Amino acid sequence: MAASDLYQSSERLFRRKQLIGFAFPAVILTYLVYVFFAFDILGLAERARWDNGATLVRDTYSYKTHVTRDNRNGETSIAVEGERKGSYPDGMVPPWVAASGDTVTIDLKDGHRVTFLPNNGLRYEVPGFGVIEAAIVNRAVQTNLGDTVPDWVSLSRSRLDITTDAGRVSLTRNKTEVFRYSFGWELFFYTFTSPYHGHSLTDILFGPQIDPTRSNLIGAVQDFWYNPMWQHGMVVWAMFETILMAFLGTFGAAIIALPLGFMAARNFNRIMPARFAVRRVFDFLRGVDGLIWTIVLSRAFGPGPMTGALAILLTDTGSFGKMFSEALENVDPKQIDGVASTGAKPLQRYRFGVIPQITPVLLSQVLYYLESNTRSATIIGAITGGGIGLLLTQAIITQKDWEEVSYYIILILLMVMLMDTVSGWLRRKLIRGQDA
Amino acid sequence: MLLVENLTKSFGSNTAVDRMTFEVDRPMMIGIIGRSGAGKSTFLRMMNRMTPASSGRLVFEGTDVLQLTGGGMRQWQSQCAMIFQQFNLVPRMDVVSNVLHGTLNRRSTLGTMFNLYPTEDIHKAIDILDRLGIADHAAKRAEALSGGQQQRVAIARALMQDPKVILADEPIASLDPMNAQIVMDALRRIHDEDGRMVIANLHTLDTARRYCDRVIGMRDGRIVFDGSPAQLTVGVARDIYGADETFSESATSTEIREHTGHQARVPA
Amino acid sequence: MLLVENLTKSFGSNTAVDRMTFEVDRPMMIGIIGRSGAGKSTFLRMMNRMTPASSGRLVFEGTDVLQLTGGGMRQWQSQCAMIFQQFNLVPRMDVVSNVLHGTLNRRSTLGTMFNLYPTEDIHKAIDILDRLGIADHAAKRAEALSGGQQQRVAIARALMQDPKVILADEPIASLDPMNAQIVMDALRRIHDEDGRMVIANLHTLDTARRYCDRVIGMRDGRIVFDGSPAQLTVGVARDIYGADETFSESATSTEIREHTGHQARVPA
Amino acid sequence: DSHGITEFNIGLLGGENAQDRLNSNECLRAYAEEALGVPVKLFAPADYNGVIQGLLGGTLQMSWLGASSYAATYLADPEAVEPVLVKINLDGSYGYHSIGFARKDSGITSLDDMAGKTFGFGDPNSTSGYLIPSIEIPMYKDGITMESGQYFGEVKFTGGHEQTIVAVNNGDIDGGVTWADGQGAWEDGYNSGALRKAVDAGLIDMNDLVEIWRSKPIPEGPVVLAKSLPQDVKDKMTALVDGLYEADPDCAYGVAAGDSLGFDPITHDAYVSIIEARKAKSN
Amino acid sequence: MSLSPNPPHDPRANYIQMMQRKRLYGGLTMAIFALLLVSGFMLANDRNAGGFWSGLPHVLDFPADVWADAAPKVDQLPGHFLTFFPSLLETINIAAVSTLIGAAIAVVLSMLATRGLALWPRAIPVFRRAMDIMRAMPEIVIALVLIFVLGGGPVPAMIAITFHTAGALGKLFSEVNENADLKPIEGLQSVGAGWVQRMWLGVIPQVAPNYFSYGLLRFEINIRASAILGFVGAGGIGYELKNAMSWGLGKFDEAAAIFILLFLTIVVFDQLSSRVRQGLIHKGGH
Ligand SMILES: Nc1ncnc2c1ncn2[C@@H]1O[C@H](COP(=O)(O)OP(=O)(O)OP(=O)(O)O)[C@@H](O)[C@H]1O
Ligand SMILES: Nc1ncnc2c1ncn2[C@@H]1O[C@H](COP(=O)(O)OP(=O)(O)OP(=O)(O)O)[C@@H](O)[C@H]1O
Ligand SMILES: [Mg+2]
Ligand SMILES: [Mg+2]
Ligand SMILES: O=P([O-])([O-])[O-]
Repeated sequence: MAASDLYQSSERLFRRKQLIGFAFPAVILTYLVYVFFAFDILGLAERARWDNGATLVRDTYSYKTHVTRDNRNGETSIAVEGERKGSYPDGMVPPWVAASGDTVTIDLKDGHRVTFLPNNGLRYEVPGFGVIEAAIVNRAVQTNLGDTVPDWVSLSRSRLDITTDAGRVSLTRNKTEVFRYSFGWELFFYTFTSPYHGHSLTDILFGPQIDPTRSNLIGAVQDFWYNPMWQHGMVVWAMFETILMAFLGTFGAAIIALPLGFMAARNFNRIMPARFAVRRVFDFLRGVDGLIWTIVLSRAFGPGPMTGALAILLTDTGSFGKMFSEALENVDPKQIDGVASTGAKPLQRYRFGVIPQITPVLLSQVLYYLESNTRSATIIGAITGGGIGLLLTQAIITQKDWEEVSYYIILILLMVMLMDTVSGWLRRKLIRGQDA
Repeated sequence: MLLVENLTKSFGSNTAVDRMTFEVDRPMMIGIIGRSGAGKSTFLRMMNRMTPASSGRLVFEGTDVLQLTGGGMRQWQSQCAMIFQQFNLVPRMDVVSNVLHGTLNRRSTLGTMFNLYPTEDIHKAIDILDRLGIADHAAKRAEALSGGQQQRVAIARALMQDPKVILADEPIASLDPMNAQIVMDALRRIHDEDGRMVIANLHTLDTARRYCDRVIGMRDGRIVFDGSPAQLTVGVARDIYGADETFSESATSTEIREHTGHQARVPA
Repeated sequence: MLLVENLTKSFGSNTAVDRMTFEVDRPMMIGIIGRSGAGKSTFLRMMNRMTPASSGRLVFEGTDVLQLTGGGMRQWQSQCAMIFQQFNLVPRMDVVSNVLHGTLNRRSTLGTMFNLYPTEDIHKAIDILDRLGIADHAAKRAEALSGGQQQRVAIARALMQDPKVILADEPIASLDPMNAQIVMDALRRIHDEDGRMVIANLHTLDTARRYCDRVIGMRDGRIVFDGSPAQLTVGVARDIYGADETFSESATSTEIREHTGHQARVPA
Repeated sequence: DSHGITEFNIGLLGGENAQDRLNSNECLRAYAEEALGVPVKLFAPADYNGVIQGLLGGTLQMSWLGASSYAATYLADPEAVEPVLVKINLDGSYGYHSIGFARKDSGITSLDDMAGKTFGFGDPNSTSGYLIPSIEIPMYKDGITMESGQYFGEVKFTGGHEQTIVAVNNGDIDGGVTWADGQGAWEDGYNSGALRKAVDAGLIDMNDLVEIWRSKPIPEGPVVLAKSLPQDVKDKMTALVDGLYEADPDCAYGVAAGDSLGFDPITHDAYVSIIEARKAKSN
Repeated sequence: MSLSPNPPHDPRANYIQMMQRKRLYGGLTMAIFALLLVSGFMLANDRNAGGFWSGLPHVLDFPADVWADAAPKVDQLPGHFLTFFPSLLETINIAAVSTLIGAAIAVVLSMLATRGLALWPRAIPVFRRAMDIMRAMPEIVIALVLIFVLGGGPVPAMIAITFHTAGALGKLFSEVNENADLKPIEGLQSVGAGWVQRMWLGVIPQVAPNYFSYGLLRFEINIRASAILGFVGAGGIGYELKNAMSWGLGKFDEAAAIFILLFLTIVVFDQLSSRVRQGLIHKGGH
């Protein structure tokens, strides 16, 4: 070939490669642009509520304590997160609250100070701004702000809302409320109702008996387990239920799918229509997602972990059935021949000619699914009413207990990673050391 | 004791074994030779009932084994052990378990499902392994053994069946010359000591000549030679293999002779 | 122009290259010999900066290349082409693309990702392939070529870098004698015609003697010989290889002589 | 005394954190176990439908439903459950309202301004979040329908009361409906209802929102029992819940989700109109 | 003739001993497993509202209800198909975009996490952990949190699935990378090619078929995931299905139509991807 021909053919080659090189990303880019508009990403950026995001993030590492004065009877109550379960018992106040007569002073951080004055009055010293005074006069909110209301204050006839970096204050006819933010997950170990609240671990383990009716260890564990705010006991049960669903579903499916896999494998079932039927059953079980199975089954079995486990079982029977039958179609016929030549009965042929060959493959697939089903069980639990998934989705949907949400997320991550580790360990252990 | 009569096997239009007929009156060691595709394997598989015959009879001690079905057929299989070129063991199971597979036909299905074998069977299996010189490997997985060792495990499994006939389909084709000799010696010894009939497909003439009492040559499914090893001249061999004058036996020899230079040429 | 001074490389407690020192004043073809593990590859990899040196200096035209980092280092790599025993081409890509990889350092990352090479580069690549006699294979995938052809593609890639130095790590060890000769001839021609310095690790003495202007012998990481090919006597070779009297050069020769019987013994 | 039953399962309708729901009703569970002498369990499915399916399948024996959820159960199987009790508000009534609302800064003050805008329902099985507004809003004036792209630009389900409130507050949707008792001050989010909870949680500032529509009173949903239960079980459970407010006000607070005057008897007849409404909305 | 360092004493006793030990361990493992399975089953049964055995005869009640409601309205099915097709498209789009972007992230992550390829070898454990966490995170968690910030619609689902996909594919890709031949990469390194060039020209051509095959499998999984996320408010066909299913009697015809649409989609993509993967594997030769 002449050099000029070579030049030309190479240039052609590169033009083609460049074309492909550009066409491929171009197609993807075009698609992404289409989706960009179909999903209205621009509008999304406008709609996104970053302040919600900030609330969420702040809530995950901090908690707020509500100091509330009922403006009808003048009584003041203090409660963590404003929940009954987090109420300070009578006579107990946090160190940043000082009460004298009708006046209650609340020390928010950084020099912010709120005072509940008599006659439903309110005084808020904002460093660098001044003092805001407000009161309910003639069933309406009156303030000293005049016409220049800063944008961190929301004011109407019946409501005043002040939001600063240090906290939040709101005043209405019915009540005056101050929210003070603090770092951490308060009452994570004990609520105020527990005698162990405020005691250190060494106190509990080595100190004098705190609750006369119970030994320290038992009492401390009990009160932690039944902590009414965090309900650790229920959470642990929920995690256990989730793992249980995954475990029962995965292994139940494996046990059912094994014989069905034989029926769907070309080399073990010569009857084409039967094979076809079994395969379509697998496709159906798999195609109807676990979530839909959950709904279908919840009529017959009601809410609970069994329903979730059965839903996983049905879907995975489909997946395993397909995988097992493929594995079976790849078995080495020599081993079966070898066993068959001794006059072994059909079951014995399967037991010794087939099972030892496919166990490593099957086991590794099943164990791999165990981990992924822990995730599925979390989702399925959110629908059928069981497990950590329900707790999580509910906590998210009510959109206030973000610290619980992060607690659950951390637990779920740990749970899934644990299952991943366990299944990986079992996979290595069993497949190496396992003998038929 | 064995009568093969007009035994035929067709795969579609292709006749793999064509009216094969011969008779054996006492346990002996028979070698079947013939080039690839001649029908050697098909014959053994028909005899072991792994492949159904198209027509003909195969009478062993008065019974037409081709007529057997179900349990009867499996019982015949257990009396007629098979040894394969690729050993066909269960590689992930230990050697003794593989040998014990030889007893499957005699034992209840349920017991064997859980690997429950009588202790005397286990002892017997180990004794057989000992006899074949591989008792030390008893607890290893079959896949951990060399080819020659695996083939001896396969022979042990066959012996475990306590068979009247041992069929061996190119038992040494996957082995190096050293192991080939060990395996063939073992088969011969079994014949000599236990008096079992051995029928072996072989792809090397000298092996057939050296180890067999009778040699059957096949070509295109038909028997073209049937006689003693001594009658197996180079001319006859050329006939069987359809080879021309360039045919030289040594090209396929597996025997370990003094002039080791040939070893490198042994087909793998 | 090249000064290597106390160049040392340790892997843990194992010193692969030990205070290596030599100087080269003009472009020449240098062969490095020594037995396996002597540190030949490690030296070349340090020179090309693929393996970091432990200590010492390696000054080329006034710059200590061991001090270069980032872009400067990559630029040095582009001036100091490397040819590997296993060719190290991208097997699924066509030959011209592989040759054009020699220009990667000069071109923008994005452009190269979309195969945007200047036309003159493409022409130059073809010219180089033509010079090495494999222009006809330009459009084929590298993996479709024979070993010798692949090595010539690797040389073409090196030439495409327009390097001042070509390092070749046992460039002919994977090749049959016929191809080995073609490849060594090509390297020598490049040296002669373009005046590039060539440093080649070689495992055969006669190759070193025949093609190199200077031979460096290494043993256990140290230089134990440095001289002209003529000085490389059998005694010296025995020293380098730590061999005893049974050492015979012809056992490792790759030269194609009349008595072709030796060919079969060329190490693979 | 096992009454011929071996267990008793109570379903808890959504709307609150599952954990809190289980917790608030724990006392009821304990009382029921004591009264019936069989194990009693609480179940808190994620949505209204979970409880409905449980009642229909007979795996749940008792629940406090919404009116529309009761209608759904009744329509699917009239023999499944019977209403026995209803919660009484502090003022003695047993109704509440569906409240339409929007952001104040959107300039929307009534349904008239919602033309072409996005409107949000809650759960399809909610009375106030879907059924009643879907019927009453089209009666507001001629030309309003609840089909996307007709009067409203888009009509969608947010999934629940809380989600509707957040969606309106975020501006995801322009207006939505949720429930409130309609008593007390708007700024507080009324005395009770989903708005109040959101205010209490610090999620919204009522000053940012306006009411744009309000339904006629909606009957509070019934506490239902499985019809198949033995009569004495029904009687015992009815008496238990009926007397809960008197016996243990704290427990009643938890079970009734806030201050109330406890529970009073009610019958199927109170929900006939809701059932008709639901039938009208089916295909 | 044994050359083993510890000469055999009695092969019989040895073997029987080993067999008994193995049988004991095997039996113990099986017993523990069976015990776990049975007790787990009983526990789940106990904590469920309805029992397994009492529920079994009623398994078909729900489908029967759906059938009874939908069968008479079968003529409306084509209309429903048309109505819900845009939602289906949205679901598929979510899956496709998250697979594309997730795979792109996974490619980079996996290379950063593979020995021999990594740009910063010391940071390999960091990237590995990161992928583990991304993979462990169920999509629903991220989606729900994002819905709070971004509002409902496809984007939270897309981000959630992308995140999980990046982790899941990253792990698989890095397994593929481990088997990549390092020689071409060294070759490229020797000419002074940068990291991106080495990866793009040296690694990608080797691993692309395997990447593609795993990517397709993920796409199929992601279609399900995006349908499921619709259940919690992330739009698409799942949202429609949940609404129709929740309403129950009276709208089961819609539920059936949506279900058929979704089911067919899943099956079609499932078959398609397994065909293409088969082809890839056979063509690729490994
Ligand atoms: N299962 C089968 N289906 C179709 N044809 C077959 C089958 N088994 C064997 N054959 C054919 O039957 C003929 C005889 O085959 P057989 O395996 O018996 O030959 P062989 O003598 O054992 O050859 P080799 O030395 O290669 O093992 C061949 O033509 C073969 O192609
Ligand atoms: N990456 C590495 N890590 C640890 N030790 C290494 C490494 N690379 C090389 N070595 C050691 O350094 C010494 C020199 O190796 P090198 O590859 O340079 O020898 P060589 O002369 O090229 O030998 P060969 O002819 O086998 O290629 C050897 O002992 C080798 O084991
Ligand atoms: Mg054969
Ligand atoms: Mg080397
Ligand atoms: O049925 P609701 O309680 O949501 O109105």
